[in-house]
Amino acid sequence: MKDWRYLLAEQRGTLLALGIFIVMFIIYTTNHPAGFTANVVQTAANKGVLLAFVAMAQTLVVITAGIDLSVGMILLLTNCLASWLVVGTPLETTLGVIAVLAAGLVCGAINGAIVIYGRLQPIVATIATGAVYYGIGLLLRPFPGGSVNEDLADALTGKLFDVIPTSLVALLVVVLVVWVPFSRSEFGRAAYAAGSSETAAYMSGVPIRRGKFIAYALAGVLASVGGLFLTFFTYTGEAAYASGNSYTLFSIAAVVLGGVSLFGGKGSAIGAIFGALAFRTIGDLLFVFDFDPLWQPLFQGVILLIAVSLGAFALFRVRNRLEWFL
Amino acid sequence: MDGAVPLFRMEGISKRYGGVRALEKADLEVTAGSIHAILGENGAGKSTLIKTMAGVVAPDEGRMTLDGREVSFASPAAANQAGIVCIFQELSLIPELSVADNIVISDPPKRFGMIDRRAQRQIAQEALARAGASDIHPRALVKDLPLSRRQMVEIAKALARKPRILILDEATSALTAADVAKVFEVLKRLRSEGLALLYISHRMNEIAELADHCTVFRNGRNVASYKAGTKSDNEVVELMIGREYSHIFPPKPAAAPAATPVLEARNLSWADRLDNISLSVRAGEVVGLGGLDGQGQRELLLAFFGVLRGLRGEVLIDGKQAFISSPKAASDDGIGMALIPEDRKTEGLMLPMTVRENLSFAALDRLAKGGIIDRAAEQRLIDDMVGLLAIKTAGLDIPVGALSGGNQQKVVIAKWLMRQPRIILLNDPTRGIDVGTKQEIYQLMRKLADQGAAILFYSTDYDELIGCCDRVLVLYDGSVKRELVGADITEHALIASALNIHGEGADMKQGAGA
Amino acid sequence: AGPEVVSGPAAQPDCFAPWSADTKFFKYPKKEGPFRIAFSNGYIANTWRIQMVQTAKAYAAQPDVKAKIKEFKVVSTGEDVPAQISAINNFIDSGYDAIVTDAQNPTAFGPVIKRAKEAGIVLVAFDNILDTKDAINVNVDQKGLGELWAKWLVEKVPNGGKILEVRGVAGTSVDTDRHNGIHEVLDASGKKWDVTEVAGKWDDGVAQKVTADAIATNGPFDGITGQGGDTGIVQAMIDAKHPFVPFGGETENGFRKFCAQHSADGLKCTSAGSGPAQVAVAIKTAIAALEGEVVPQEVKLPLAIASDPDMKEGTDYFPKESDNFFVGNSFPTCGINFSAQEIMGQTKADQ
Amino acid sequence: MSETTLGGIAGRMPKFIRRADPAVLTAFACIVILLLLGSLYSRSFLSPEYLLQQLKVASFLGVIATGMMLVILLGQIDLSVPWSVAAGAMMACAAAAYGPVGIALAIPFGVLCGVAIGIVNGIGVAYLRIPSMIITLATNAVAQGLMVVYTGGFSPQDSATAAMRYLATGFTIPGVPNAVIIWALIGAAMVFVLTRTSFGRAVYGIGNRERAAYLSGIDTRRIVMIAFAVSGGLSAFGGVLLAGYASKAAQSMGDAYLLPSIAAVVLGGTSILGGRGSYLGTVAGVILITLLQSILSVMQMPEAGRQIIYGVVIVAMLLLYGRAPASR
Ligand SMILES: Nc1ncnc2c1ncn2[C@@H]1O[C@H](COP(=O)(O)OP(=O)(O)OP(=O)(O)O)[C@@H](O)[C@H]1O
Ligand SMILES: Nc1ncnc2c1ncn2[C@@H]1O[C@H](COP(=O)(O)OP(=O)(O)OP(=O)(O)O)[C@@H](O)[C@H]1O
Ligand SMILES: O[C@@H]1[C@@H](O)[C@H](O)OC[C@H]1O
Ligand SMILES: [Mg+2]
Ligand SMILES: [Mg+2]
Repeated sequence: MKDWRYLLAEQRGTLLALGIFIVMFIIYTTNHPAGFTANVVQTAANKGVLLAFVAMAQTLVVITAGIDLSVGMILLLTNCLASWLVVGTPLETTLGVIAVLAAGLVCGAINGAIVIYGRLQPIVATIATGAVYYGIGLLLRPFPGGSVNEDLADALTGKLFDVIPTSLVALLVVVLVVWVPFSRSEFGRAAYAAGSSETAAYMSGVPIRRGKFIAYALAGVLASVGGLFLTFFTYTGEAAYASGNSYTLFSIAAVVLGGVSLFGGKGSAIGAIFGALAFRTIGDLLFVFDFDPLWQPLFQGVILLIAVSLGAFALFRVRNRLEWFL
Repeated sequence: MDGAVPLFRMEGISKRYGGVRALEKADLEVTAGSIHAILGENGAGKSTLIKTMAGVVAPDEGRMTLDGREVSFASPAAANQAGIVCIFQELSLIPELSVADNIVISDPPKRFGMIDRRAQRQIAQEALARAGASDIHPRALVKDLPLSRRQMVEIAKALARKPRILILDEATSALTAADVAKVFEVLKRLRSEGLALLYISHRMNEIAELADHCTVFRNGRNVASYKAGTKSDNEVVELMIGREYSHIFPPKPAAAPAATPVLEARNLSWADRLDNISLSVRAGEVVGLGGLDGQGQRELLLAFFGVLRGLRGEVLIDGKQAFISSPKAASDDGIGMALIPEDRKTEGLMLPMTVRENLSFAALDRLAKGGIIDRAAEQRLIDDMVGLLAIKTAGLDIPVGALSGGNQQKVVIAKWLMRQPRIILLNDPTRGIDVGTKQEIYQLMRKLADQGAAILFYSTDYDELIGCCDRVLVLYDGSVKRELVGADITEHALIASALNIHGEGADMKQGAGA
Repeated sequence: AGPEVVSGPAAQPDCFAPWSADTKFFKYPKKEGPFRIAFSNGYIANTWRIQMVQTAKAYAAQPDVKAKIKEFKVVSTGEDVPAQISAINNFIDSGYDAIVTDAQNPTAFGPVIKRAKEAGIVLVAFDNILDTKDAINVNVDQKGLGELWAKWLVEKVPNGGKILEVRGVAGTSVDTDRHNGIHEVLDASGKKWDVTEVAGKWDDGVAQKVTADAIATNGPFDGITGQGGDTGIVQAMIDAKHPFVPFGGETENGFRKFCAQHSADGLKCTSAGSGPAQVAVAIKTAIAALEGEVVPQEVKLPLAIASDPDMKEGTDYFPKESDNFFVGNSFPTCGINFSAQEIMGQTKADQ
Repeated sequence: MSETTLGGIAGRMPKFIRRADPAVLTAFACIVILLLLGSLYSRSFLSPEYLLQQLKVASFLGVIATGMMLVILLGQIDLSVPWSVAAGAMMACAAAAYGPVGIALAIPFGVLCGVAIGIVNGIGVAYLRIPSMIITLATNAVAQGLMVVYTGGFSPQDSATAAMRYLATGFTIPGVPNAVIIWALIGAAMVFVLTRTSFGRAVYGIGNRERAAYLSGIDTRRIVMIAFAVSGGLSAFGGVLLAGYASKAAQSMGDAYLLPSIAAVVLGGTSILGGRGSYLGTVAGVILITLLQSILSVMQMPEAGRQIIYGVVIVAMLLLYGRAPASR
């Protein structure tokens, strides 16, 4: 029958996010003094990719109908760790990268274990673990500093063939290596199933716990990829509390803009990536429009408010009021 | 039992939930190649029994053997592995996933460690075909399907697991006659293929048609086990409810009252689901809504109750045009409407809240002065209702979710009666409810009508429509195709008009669902 | 395309004072004005920063400065370091002549500094400065500030004793520098000090709360030093009926009001800090550099100090004004003489 | 069907068993343990001055958490707390600049600003069906923007009025800080609303199953809207008290209240999914969080260690009593 219709329906959230992003990005680049140049794209990409990783991490957890309020802190912690470990010879650097990813994995796994086996509500559990991760980050970097293998950092934040931002390529690789296999695996499906209806999934013999656990653990890994990129981008580690919190909150905004349902079971990390890029472009718009600096926070707030309200227009098409309630 | 070795045996199984004894030393034997029906009133322990079999519930005591070897299942997955597959009473489909995803959910086909979506679709299509539901698109999301289609998906899903023992716990409660027929064919075929089937239903005619062997449960024990056909319906019912049973439907009054209609619709249309519906219900009248499931009956009730937007046509209350924009407006004093919704668990009740809180929930505005609840008045009214409906509960301050289905349904009805509604809309109120409770509900309906209520009653059960209604309107594709009055309400007439045979094409296929 | 390293002194030696004897001096190739100057701020939602941004605008609007500036663009990016890095990158790509920044992180801007240097753009950091020798830094001496407060306590509490140290935001260099300054001086004094440290986060409410806790459990104290939120600290002392003791703190007007009011009761204060008007010095430095003048790589600003008994109503504190602004807002040696009221009030009149 | 029918059975179970929530009891037990542990470090942890001081400081969080709890009971969340608090404080102080009338109306005006933020949240959640987690995030950003513009453009007065100071730090009853009395009053009102009014019932009903509540003739959107407005108002009122306490308003004063208010509500046994929880639990949660923060601060634990212990203790306490029931 009309397969493409089903396909379209499945991808609607992602496509909407893509649409919002493209419109915003066009507005941005056409008004940018330097125009649509490789440099401008690279700058935007480096900044956007960071949030995209964190948003992907958040997506995995949100799909299970959970939420991870510690992603930002895992980002900070792994950033601090990377600023110690990702240095030296190529071999040392490689080991360092592995160690950082492993740390992210451990953080995510702890979250997962507490939520799944400890049966705690994810919001508070991750508020608490977030404090712990931040504390460890602060132990590692009481004040900003450290360094990173600059060759690797430059390579990953630079441009491929002088045009394509390497960070975007890295993002693509992570999507292919982490997201695609996960979402198509039995465990990924279990994560979706658990998020959509945990009882039904349990009754159907779905490996819910493992699915959810893997989602949380991979979220930790993705956040640590974000932490690595933060290090590549800044050459340092810093345990900046406010910044960790804002990454967490931004990741939620990105996920929602990306069409991932906070109620679980629905959405894709690809959507969340575009959500993240769109969200970042809101900030960029400040640059091209001449706003009084005092008005800038308000402008950003209002754009965010409008963006999150966009989805509400679908509401006017709802003819059966019961559909308001899920 | 025919001397055959039982495939599966349960002995002395007990399960308690707090103070409730769901199962008390229950026994059961299941043989390959036969259909075993389990009967019992609501809360008798049927679901608990099969949940134990299926690894959902851990029994407190007792043993289970499969092929003579003792087994215990840590999870539904483990039971599946052993070949026991269950279609649960509460559907176990995942709403946000596609039909195909759902069908293969427990053991998806894989390629390179990832789910092979092509193979999955293949499997799904085959399973749907076997279940007689090839009209369902494997890519459709389950949440977009109506309840009857979901039950078909559930059956397909069970078949895809290639079970040795297949359990159906009220798996047909929302199905239309046509679907039931298809499912029965499938079940009979499975029996001939050597499967053991366990079948739970409150519909006696289904059991009569299908079962080889029957076991009756009461209060968590199996009270009788007999070969199908060896007991009369009345005997079975008496076994179930533990008392004598007769006259399931109350007598109807001789003549319909001739007052002006309390509720009237003129040319009501909505989206593509309701098409020019006109009807009227008078005080003292029970008007039935018939037809195949999904022909707009539910939408019609929701339309009256102020839930639907963009309604065209007129709704009149006491002959005056009314604009009802919300359930609140519908239930306000001037109109006095009540709706017993389709799904008591998500629409009728707040399961974790207490019986008390649920009972008074729809009448808070009446029980409160200046927003403060008059607790004495609340208690009085609740006592009245609990008495009137004979609600069986361990107390008013336990969660309503701990009541059995029938009693939950009574709570839903009671909570609306607390407002003394003049117009009562009932959306299939007896689904999955045992005969004893059904009878009480029928009597209540008639009593309310006699006291002057106007009742609009949708049911998927033709017997009910015949037994309870003064008139029946048969809906087809969103419009009223036929009105049956008094003695004209026969099973034949209902089915014929439900399939729209009187009008045009005689061999209408029932495929409106997907 | 970086600057030439030359020998001092700087063009306006009173204002552009080198940090230390071995501070290098820069001479950038002279450019023709008027200039396009960009300002990248990070966080904006506190009074200090708002006062700072207003000062920047007011300074850029002064006729003599305005004549030299073709465009003055300000972007505040919030707490997120990468966003600020990107903003500066964008400024670089858009060809601004000079970029002034209050940086969210001292060590994160390495790549940006490199790019700015290659593009021949003058980069000036102030307040939260950059950890580099390749851009210009303008700042007060944070460690010196800690030393100043500690010296005050050593002097006023001559026999040593119990000190409450209310610190700032953990992990920032400002907090660390000030803390180190305090402890070096205390240790060097040879007296016995028992220091209770709490984190006040430069916020009155937080500082007040932790002070109240500390007084209840570890008090009373013989002296107090606070990095910020000092109004709250004094308030907590009053609420707990803690005796007034010598205090080394920041330049909040509210704090100074308390100091003046309770000086006779023993609240002997020294008040010094980093004025938001450093932004004006930073812009001034950027313009000087663009005009080819010699400037030090690190500019050390004088602390705006007011100590008991010399706090003067109307210059050092303003009883009728808000508690919430930082009084030290002028740098006379640089010809920058905005008063905080002027800055915050001026725009009020404009609206 | 024939046995125990009928309703009068309600009275049979002793009331205290039905009412006493194990989570609340454990939370209070944890408070006692914390105090005992603290007293090992310093005797003053058990002194009346210290305890009153803690209660006073707790009352700010208590007022804010009251609003948060209402919203959480609905199954929603309010992330606009930080700038609702700041806006309440700043606007109350700002109003005081406008003569005696301004001074008189300062507190209600501040609270009203919070209510306004709450109403925007409420419209978003109830009428536009935007998930609360995201709409409140957005209004928080907008409120922040407005405050920055206002401060920079108008340099509003930011010192607290005498009335605000009196509410936060004065004494009407000797020995009991006014802030504590205010919290007690607000708490009592909340308990009354939740248990005795139709509004309270509706809140629990919506939190459990909004669809069923709607079909029961509840104007669910109005209730949700009111709950958010109340939450905004209480946040702002918390800000007013804080400003009174610190005698001035500041931009960032609300930042420190978002996560603790959520944690306090949940530590008190309220389900983050809505529909379940008692106010007494929130009281316990608020005191727990306040004490924990205070003890860690006084022990001069470096920030890093403090964060780690804070997190670990919260997880540990929740594992002790905040676990969801096992699935079978
Ligand atoms: N999870 C549970 N918690 C508390 N009580 C339960 C639970 N499950 C079942 N019960 C109780 O156990 C008893 C048996 O329930 P069960 O579901 O087995 O009945 P049933 O025969 O399937 O009824 P129905 O025909 O209504 O489906 C009932 O009294 C029910 O209230
Ligand atoms: N998780 C649970 N917690 C508490 N009670 C439960 C739970 N699960 C099931 N029950 C109760 O167990 C009983 C049996 O449930 P089940 O859904 O099988 O039958 P039912 O309630 O009679 O429904 P129906 O009338 O649709 O057959 C019901 O009283 C149900 O509310
Ligand atoms: O220098 C600090 C400034 O960066 C911050 O914004 O406010 C407090 C100041 O001490
Ligand atoms: Mg059952
Ligand atoms: Mg049932």
